[in-house]
Amino acid sequence: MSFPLLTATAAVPAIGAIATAAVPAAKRTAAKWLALAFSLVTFALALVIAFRFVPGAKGPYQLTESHAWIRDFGVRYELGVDGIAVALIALTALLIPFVILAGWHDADPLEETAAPDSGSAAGNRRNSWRPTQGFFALILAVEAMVILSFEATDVFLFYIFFEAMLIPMYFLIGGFGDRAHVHGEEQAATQRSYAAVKFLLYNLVGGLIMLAAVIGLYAVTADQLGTGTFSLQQIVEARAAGKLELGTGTERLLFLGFFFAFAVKAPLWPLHTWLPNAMGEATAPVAVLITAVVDKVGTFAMLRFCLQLFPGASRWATPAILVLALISIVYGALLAVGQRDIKRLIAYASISHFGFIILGIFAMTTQGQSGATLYMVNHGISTAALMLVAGFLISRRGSRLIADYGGVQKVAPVLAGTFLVGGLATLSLPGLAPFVSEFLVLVGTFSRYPVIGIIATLGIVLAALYVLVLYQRTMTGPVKAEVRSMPDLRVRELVVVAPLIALLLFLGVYPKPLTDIVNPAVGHTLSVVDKKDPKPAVQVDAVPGGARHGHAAPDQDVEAAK
Amino acid sequence: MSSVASVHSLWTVAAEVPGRIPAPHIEYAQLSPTLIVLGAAVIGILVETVLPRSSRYYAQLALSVVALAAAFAAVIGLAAGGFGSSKARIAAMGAIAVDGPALFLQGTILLVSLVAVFTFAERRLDPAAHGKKVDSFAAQAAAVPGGAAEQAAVKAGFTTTEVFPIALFAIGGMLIFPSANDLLMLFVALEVFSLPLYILCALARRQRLLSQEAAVKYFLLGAFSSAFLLFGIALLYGYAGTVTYAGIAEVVSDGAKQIDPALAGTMGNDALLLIGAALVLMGLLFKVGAVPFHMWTPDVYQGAPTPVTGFMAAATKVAAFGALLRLLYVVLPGMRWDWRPVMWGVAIVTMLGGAIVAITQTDIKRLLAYSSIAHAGFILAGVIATSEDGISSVLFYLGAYSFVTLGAFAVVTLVRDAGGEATHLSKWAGLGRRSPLVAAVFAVFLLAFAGIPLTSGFAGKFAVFKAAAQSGAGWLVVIGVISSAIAAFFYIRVIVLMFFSEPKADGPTVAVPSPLTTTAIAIGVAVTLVLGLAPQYFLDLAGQAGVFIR
Amino acid sequence: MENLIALLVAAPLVGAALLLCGGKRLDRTGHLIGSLFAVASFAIGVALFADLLGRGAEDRTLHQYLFSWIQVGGFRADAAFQLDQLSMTFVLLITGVGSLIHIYSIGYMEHDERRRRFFGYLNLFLAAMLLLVLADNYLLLYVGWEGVGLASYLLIGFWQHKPSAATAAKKAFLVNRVGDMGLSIAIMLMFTTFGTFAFGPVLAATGETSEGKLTAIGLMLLLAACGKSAQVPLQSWLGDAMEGPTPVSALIHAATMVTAGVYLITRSGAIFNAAPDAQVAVVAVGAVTLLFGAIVGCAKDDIKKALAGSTMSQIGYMILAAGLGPIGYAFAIMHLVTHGFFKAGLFLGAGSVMHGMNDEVDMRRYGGLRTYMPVTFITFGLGYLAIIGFPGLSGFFSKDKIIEAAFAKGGTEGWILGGAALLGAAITAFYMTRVMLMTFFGEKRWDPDTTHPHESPKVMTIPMIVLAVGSVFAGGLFSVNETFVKWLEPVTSFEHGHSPVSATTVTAATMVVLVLGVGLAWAMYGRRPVPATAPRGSLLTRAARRDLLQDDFNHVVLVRGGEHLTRTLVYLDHSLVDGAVNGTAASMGGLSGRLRKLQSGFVRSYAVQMLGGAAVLIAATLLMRGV
Amino acid sequence: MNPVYYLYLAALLFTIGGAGVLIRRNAIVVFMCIELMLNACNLAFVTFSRMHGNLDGQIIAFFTMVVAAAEVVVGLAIIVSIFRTRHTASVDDASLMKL
Repeated sequence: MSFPLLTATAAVPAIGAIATAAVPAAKRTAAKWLALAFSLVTFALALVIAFRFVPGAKGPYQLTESHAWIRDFGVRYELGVDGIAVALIALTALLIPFVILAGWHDADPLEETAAPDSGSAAGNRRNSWRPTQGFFALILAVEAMVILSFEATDVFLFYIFFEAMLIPMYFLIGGFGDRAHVHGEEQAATQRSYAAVKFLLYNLVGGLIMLAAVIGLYAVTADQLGTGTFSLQQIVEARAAGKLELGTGTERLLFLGFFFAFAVKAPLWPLHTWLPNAMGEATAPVAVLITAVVDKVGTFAMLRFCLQLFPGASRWATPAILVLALISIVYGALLAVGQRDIKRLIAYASISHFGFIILGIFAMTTQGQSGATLYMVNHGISTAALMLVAGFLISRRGSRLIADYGGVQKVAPVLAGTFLVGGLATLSLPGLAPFVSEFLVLVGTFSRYPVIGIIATLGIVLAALYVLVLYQRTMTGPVKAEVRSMPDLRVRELVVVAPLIALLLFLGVYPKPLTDIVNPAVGHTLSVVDKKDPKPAVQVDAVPGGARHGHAAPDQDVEAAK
Repeated sequence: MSSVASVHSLWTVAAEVPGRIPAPHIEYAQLSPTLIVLGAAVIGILVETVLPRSSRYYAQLALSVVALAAAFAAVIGLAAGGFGSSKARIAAMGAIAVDGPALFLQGTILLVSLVAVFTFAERRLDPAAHGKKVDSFAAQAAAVPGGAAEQAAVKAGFTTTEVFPIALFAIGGMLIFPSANDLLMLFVALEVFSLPLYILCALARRQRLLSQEAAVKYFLLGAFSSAFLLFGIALLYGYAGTVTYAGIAEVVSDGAKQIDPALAGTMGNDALLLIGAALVLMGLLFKVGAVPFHMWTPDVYQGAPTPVTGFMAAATKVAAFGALLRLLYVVLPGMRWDWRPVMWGVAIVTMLGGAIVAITQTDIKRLLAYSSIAHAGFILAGVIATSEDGISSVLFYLGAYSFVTLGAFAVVTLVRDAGGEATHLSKWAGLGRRSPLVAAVFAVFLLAFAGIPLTSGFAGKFAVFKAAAQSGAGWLVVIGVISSAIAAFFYIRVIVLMFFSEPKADGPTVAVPSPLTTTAIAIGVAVTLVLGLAPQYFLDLAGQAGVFIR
Repeated sequence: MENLIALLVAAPLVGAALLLCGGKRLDRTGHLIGSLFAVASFAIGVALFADLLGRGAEDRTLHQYLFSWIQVGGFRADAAFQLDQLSMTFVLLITGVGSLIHIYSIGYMEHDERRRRFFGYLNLFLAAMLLLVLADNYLLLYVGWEGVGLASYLLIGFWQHKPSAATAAKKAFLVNRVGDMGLSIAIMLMFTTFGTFAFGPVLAATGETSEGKLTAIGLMLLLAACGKSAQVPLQSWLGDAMEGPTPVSALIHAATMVTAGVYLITRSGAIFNAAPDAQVAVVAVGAVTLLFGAIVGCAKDDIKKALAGSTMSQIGYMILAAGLGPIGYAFAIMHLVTHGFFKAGLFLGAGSVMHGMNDEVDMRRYGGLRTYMPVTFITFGLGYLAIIGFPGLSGFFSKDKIIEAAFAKGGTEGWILGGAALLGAAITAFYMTRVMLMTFFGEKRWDPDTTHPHESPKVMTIPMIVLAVGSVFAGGLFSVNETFVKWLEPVTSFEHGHSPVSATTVTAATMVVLVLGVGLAWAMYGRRPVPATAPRGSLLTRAARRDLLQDDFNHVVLVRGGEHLTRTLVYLDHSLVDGAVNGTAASMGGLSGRLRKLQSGFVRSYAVQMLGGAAVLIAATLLMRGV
Repeated sequence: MNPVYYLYLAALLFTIGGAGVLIRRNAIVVFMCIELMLNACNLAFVTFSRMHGNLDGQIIAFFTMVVAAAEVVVGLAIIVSIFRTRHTASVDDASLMKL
C-alpha cells in the first residue's frame, strides 16, 4: 500500500477548511494566509499527481486506492485517475489559489474596506455579517469535494460528493454576494438568496433524479452480478465480459437519470437558467468557482460515467444531445450579446462554451473528446481570467451594468489590456489556449456530423460579437465621469491575472503536455463506447512537406454519412 | 338456519366447565427491559407520593435515567445472548416475541427516550419563576390557565415531576408494542403508551390552551382510531378464531380448510380477513401518521410541549413502525398481494401529501410535523419491499430518523422570546447571524431531513429506496425522489431564512441550555454524522436484526 | 539556413512583447526598438533571399520543423515553416514595406503619447503576417490569419477614445471572423477529406478526391479571402478601417494584410485548378469587386476612403487574376507587389498631406498643395502614375498582364472579364486623377489662417521616396524577360494564356481607356473649380458615397435584425425557459395552499376524513382481492 | 338463533358510535360514542368466541373494558380541564390550531 496520494490531495483542502474555520474572528488576515497556504499545498500535490501519472500505462486508472466502505450498498472507497481527471484536478488545484487571492477582501466586514459604491450606510451596517473565515473555509471545502468527485471511480462515492458540494457552494453564493448593487443592500440580499436557492434546487432536483438512477443501477447489478456494485471499472468489465446485460429500456432510463443531473450542472439548454443568476449575484471569485470548477464536474461526469456505464444509451441519445448542445452554443452566445450586466454576459458566454464541450463529448471522436477535455481546462482558465478582471473592474466602480462604464482603457490601461486578453481567449483567438480546444471540438464534430459542425462554427462569430461589444462599451470611447478616478490593477490583482494569461499563451502555443495525458484516456473511453474515428476519404501521410501521393480509401464509417 | 343445531352443540361444548387453568409461564429475563421500565414507572409514582417536592425532581430524573440505562443494558445483554438471532423465541405464552427486530427497536426506543428525558428535565430555558427553576411543564396541570390556583402554584414553584413516571409508562408501552405477538397484546400496548402521551400533551407551561386543545384532539382521535383497531382485531379474531399472530398467519396462508363447515359463514371468510386487516392497519397507520390518518400530527406536534413533541415524533414512530412491520411480515404475508398495492397508494399519498403541504407552513413545529409525515411515507416505501433488506432498511431509517427529529425539536426549545418558544418561522429570520452555532446545528438536522449525502438522512433514504427498487417498486422510488425534491424546498427555505435574511429587530433570543439539552443535541448531531459517514456497522446491526420469529 | 525562418517571425514578436509588456520605461525609446526589430527581420529576409537565389530553381523550398503543435488521433498540426519563392516574395514585401512604414511612423506618431504601444502593435502585425505566409499548414496559417486580424483590430481602434474608431475596429474584426469561419470550415473539410491540412500532402493529393469536395473547399477558402481582402460581399469593413492612423492604412489596409486573400488562393492553386466552379466564383468576385471598389472610389471625398476604394478594386484585379488559374497566379502576385509599393506610397503621401493639413481628410478642403509640399506631391504623383498604369511604370506592367490574362480566359467569359478589367482601368484612371486634382491642383479651398500646409520631416519623406522609386521601377524590373514569372513558376506553375486579342491590342485598349478616364476627370475637376461642399450628385454618386448601400443593407438586416432577435431571446429566456420552472414551483405552492385547507382544526372533520380514509382503505383491500 | 345476528348488531352499534363521534359537538358525548364503539367491539368478540367455541374473545372483552375504563380516566381528566378553561365542552371550539 503506497502513499495514498489521491486521498491526501483531497484531504489537505478539507483539513484546511476546518483549520481556516477555526481561526478566531479577530485574526481575519491569518485565516486568509492559512487558506492560501493550504490551497498552494494542494496545488503542489496535484502537480505530484500529474508527474506520477504515466500517460501510456496499462489499465484505465492509476494511483488507485480501494477500501471497503458501505458493504450493504456495495459501495467502496475507490479512487483512481485517468488523464482527464488529472487534467481537471490540476485545473482545480491551480485555480483555487487565484480564487482565494482574488477574493482577498470580498469577505471583509464592510466597515474595513469602504466599498467604492455608496450603498446606503445603513445597508452596510446591517450587512456587516461576513465571517471571512467561513468564506475561505467554504472555498476550500468545495475544492476538496470537487477533487474527490474527479478522483472517485465508484459511482456512489462520486454521487455523494457531487451532491454534497452543493451545500458549501450554496452558502458561498447566498452568503457572500457581490457588493456591486445599484438598488441597495435590501434588494441585493433578496436577489442573492433567490439565486442561491435557484442554484441549489436546480442541482438538487437533478441530483435526486440521478439518485433514482443510481439506485436503479444498484438494483440491476445486484440482480445480475449477485452482489450490487458501484465500481465503474467492475461494471465496465462485466459488460465487456457479457456478464452484465442491462435491457435497452433500463439502460436508457438510467442514462437519462444520470445525464439529467450532469446536464443541469453543466449546464445544458434548457436547464441553464440558474447559472446567470448564480454567477451574477455571487462575487466574481465565487462565480469563477461555479463556472470554472464546479460545473466542470458535470461535463467530466458525462465523459466518465454516462458514456462508460451506458454506451448503448449514449449512442442512442447522441442526436438529441448534439442538437441541445448546438442550441446552447448559439442561444447562449445570442443571449450574451443581449445582456446588460457584465457578469451575466460572461455567464451566458459560459453556457455557449459548455455547449461546445458537450458537443465534443458526444461527437464520439478522438478530436471531439480530447478537445472537450482541453476545453474544460482552457475554459476554466480563460473564464477565470476574464471574470476575475471583470470582478476587479466592478469592485472599483460598484456597478455590474455595462452602461455605467466607458473609456476605462484610458485611465486603467493594464486592467483594460488584461480584460481584452481574457476576452480574446473567450472568443478563442488562435495562439491562446481555447482556440486549440475549440478547433478540435469543431473538427471532431465535423468529421462525423458535418452539418452540425458547420452550424457550430457560427459560435465563433457570435463569440467575437459579444466579447468585442463588451470591450467596446466598457473600455473604449470617451471616459465616463465616474470612471475617471479609477485606479489601475494593484499588485495583488496582477499576481492573480498575469499567471493565468501566461498559462493561456503557453497552452495555446504548446498544448502537448495536456494532450499527451488526455489522449490515452479518451482512447479508452471511445473503446468502451466502441466508436472509431471516421476515416478520411483520401489517405495521405501527414509528414510536413512530404508531398507523396496517397491512395484513395473508401469511407468506412457509416456515421460519416449522417 | 340449518347450522343452528351444530352451533348449539358448540355452545354446549363451550359451556363445559374448563379444567384447571395452567399457570402462565413467564420468561422474566427476556422481558426484563420492559419490566424494568414499567417497574421504574411504578416506583416513580411512589416517589411522587413519598418524597417532598423539593427532592422529587432529582429523584425522578435519576430514577428514569437509571431505569432506561438499565433497560438498555438488558437489551444489549439479550442481543449479546443471541436472542436477536439464534435464540429468538416467543415469550410469555405467545404474547411477546423476543427477536431481532424487537430488540433492535427496543434498543432504539430506549436510547431515544433516554435522550428525550434529558430534554424533559431541562430547567434553564424558561426564566426562573420567583427564583425557582422551572421546566417546560405546567406548574399544576389541573389549575385553570391564568387562574388564581395556577398563580399560587407558580409562586410555590411547583413543577409537574409526574411527567417522568408518565413518560416511563409510555416508554414501557412502546417497548411492548413492536414485540407484541398477539393482537390483544398489540391493543393493550397501544393504549398503554397512548394514554400517557395524551396526558403529556396537556402539560405545557406556556400556551396551555393550545396544549390542552392538542391533548383533546389527540385523545379523541386516538381513541377513535383505537376503536377501529379493536374492531379490526375482532374481525380478525372472527376470521381465524385466534388472535395470536402465528395462528392467524397460518389460517391466512392455508385458507383454514379444516374448519367446521358450520362456521363457513365466518371462519376463513375473506371479507372478515380483509376488512379486519384494513382496520388494524388503519389503527397502526394512525400512530405512524400516514395520510389520510395524519390529521392529528400537525396540531398535536404544535400544541404539545416541545420536549414531548420530540419524544412522540421520535419514539412513537419507531414503536408504531415496528408493530406495523411485524403485523405485515408475520401475520399477513399470506395476503401480501392484497395489501401491497394498498400500501403503495398510502405511501405515495403520504410522501407527496406531507411534502407538498409542508411548503406553505409558517410554524416551525408544524413544518417538522409535516416533514415527519413525509418521512413516514419514505419509511413505508421500505416496509412495502417485503424483503429482509426491507426490514433492515426500515430499522436503520428509524434509528437514523429518530435522533435527527429529537435533535431538531431540542433546538426548537432553545429559540425563545417573551411568549416562550418562538416557533413562528418569521421569528427565525437571521438566526444564523445572531447565533451561528445553533443555526448551523439546526441546518445540519434540516440537511439530514432533506437527505443530503454525508448525513444519516441520506444513508437511510438510500437504504429504503434501494430495498424498494430491488423488490421491483421502481416507480415508487421515482415518486419518492420527486417528493424528497419537493421536501428539500422547504428545508432550504428555513436555511435561507436563518442565514440569508436580515435579522428582525425584535427577534428571539437563543437561550443557553443546561448540559442536559446540550448533550441531547450533541448526541443528535453525532448520530446524524456518524450514520452518514460510516453507516456500515449499524447497517450490519439492522441486517442481523432483520428476521422476525413467528 | 532554414533555422533563420523562425527568427524571421521571432524578431518582430519579441519586439511586440517588449513594447507591450515593457511599460512606461520604454516610452522614450519604444519607436526605435520597434523599427529596429522590423528592420532586423527585413535583414534576415534579405539573407534568406540571397540564400534562395543561390540555389537551383527546384530546391528553393526550405522547411523548418519546430515542434508538434497539436496531435490528437489522426489530427496533427505542426509548428513548422515553409519558405519558397511565393512566401519569400511576401516576406520581402512585408518586412520591406513594413520597415519603411515603421520609420515613417516615427515621425507621423511623434505627438501621440501612446506611440510605444503603436509600435508594439505594428510589430505584432509583422509577426502575425510573417507567420501567415511562412506557415507550412493551413491551421498555422489560420493562426497568422487571425493574428493579423487582431493586429488590424488593435490598430484601427488605436484612437479608442473616438467611438467611430472603436466601432470600425469591431466591425473589421467581425466581418473578418465571418471569413475566418470559411477558412476553418475549409480546414475541417481538408481534414475529413485528406486526413491532413499540411500544404504539401493536401496540394499533392488533390487528384485523389472528388471535384465536389474540392469545390466546397475552394469556395470556403474564397469566403476567407473575401473577408480578409475586403472583396464583395465582405468588403464593408475596409472603408471604416480608415479610422486608423494612416501608416496603418498604408501597411495593413493597402500593402500587406488585405492581400492575404490573394496569397491564400494562390497558395491553394492546386485545389482551385482542380475545381473549375470554384475558380468561376473567384473570378466573379474579383471582377465585381474591382468595379465596385472603383465606383466607390470615385464618389468619396475623404482622401483615405477614396484610396481604400481603390485598394479594394486593385485587389479585385489580383483575385481576378488568381481565379484565372496558372495563367494568372504569377501576375496576381506581381500586381500585388507593385501595388504594395505604389499604394503604400499613395497612403503615406495622403498621410503626409493630412500631417500638413492638421488631419483634414476631406479633399474638398484641399487644393493647390503641390507648391506647399513638393516632395509629397512628386512621390504621390509617381504613385498615381503607377496605379493608373502609365506606360513604363509598375502598374502598367502588372495590370496590363492581368487584363491580357482575363481575355485569355477565353470564350464569352473571357470577353466579360477582360471588359470588366478594362472598364476598371478606365475608372481607376478617373478617380485617381480626381484625387490628384482635388488635392494638389486647383485653387486653395482651405482657410489660410487656421491651416498652414508644410512639408513633412525627412523621417517621413524618405520612406515615401523609397516607395516611389519602387513603384516606378519594380514592374519593369520584374517584367524583363519574365524574371518574376520564372521566379514563381515552381510554386504557382505558369502557363501562357492564349488571348483571342493580341497583347498589343490589349495594351492599346488600355491606353485608350486610360486617356478617357483621365480626360473625363480633368474635364470634371480640372477645368471647373471644385465646390467646397459636395453637390448632391446623381443617384449613383449618392449610392457610391454610401458604399453602394451595401453597408446600409448590413445595418438593417444583420445589426437591427440581430438586436431584435437577441432582445426577444432575452425575454423568452426569462419568461419561457425560466418561467416554466418558476411556474411549476408556484403551482406547487398553490396546491399546497389548497391542501392546507383540509387541516381545518376541527376534530370532527378530522374524524370524518379518517373514516373516509378507512372506507377507502377497506374498499381498496377488497378491490385487490376482487381483481 | 344465529349468532351472526349479534355480529350485525355489533356492526350497527359500532356504526352508530362512529356516526355519533362525527355528529355530536359535546366532547363528553363524543367520548361516550367512542365507548359505544368499544363496546360494539366487545359484543363482536363475545359473539365470535361463542361461535369459535373458545374463550379468547371473552377474555379480550374483559381487557377491553379495563382499557376503556383507563381511557375514561384520562379522557375525562383532559376534557374536564379544557372545560374549566373554556367553560364549554364543545369540541368545535377547540380549533385554535389549524392549517
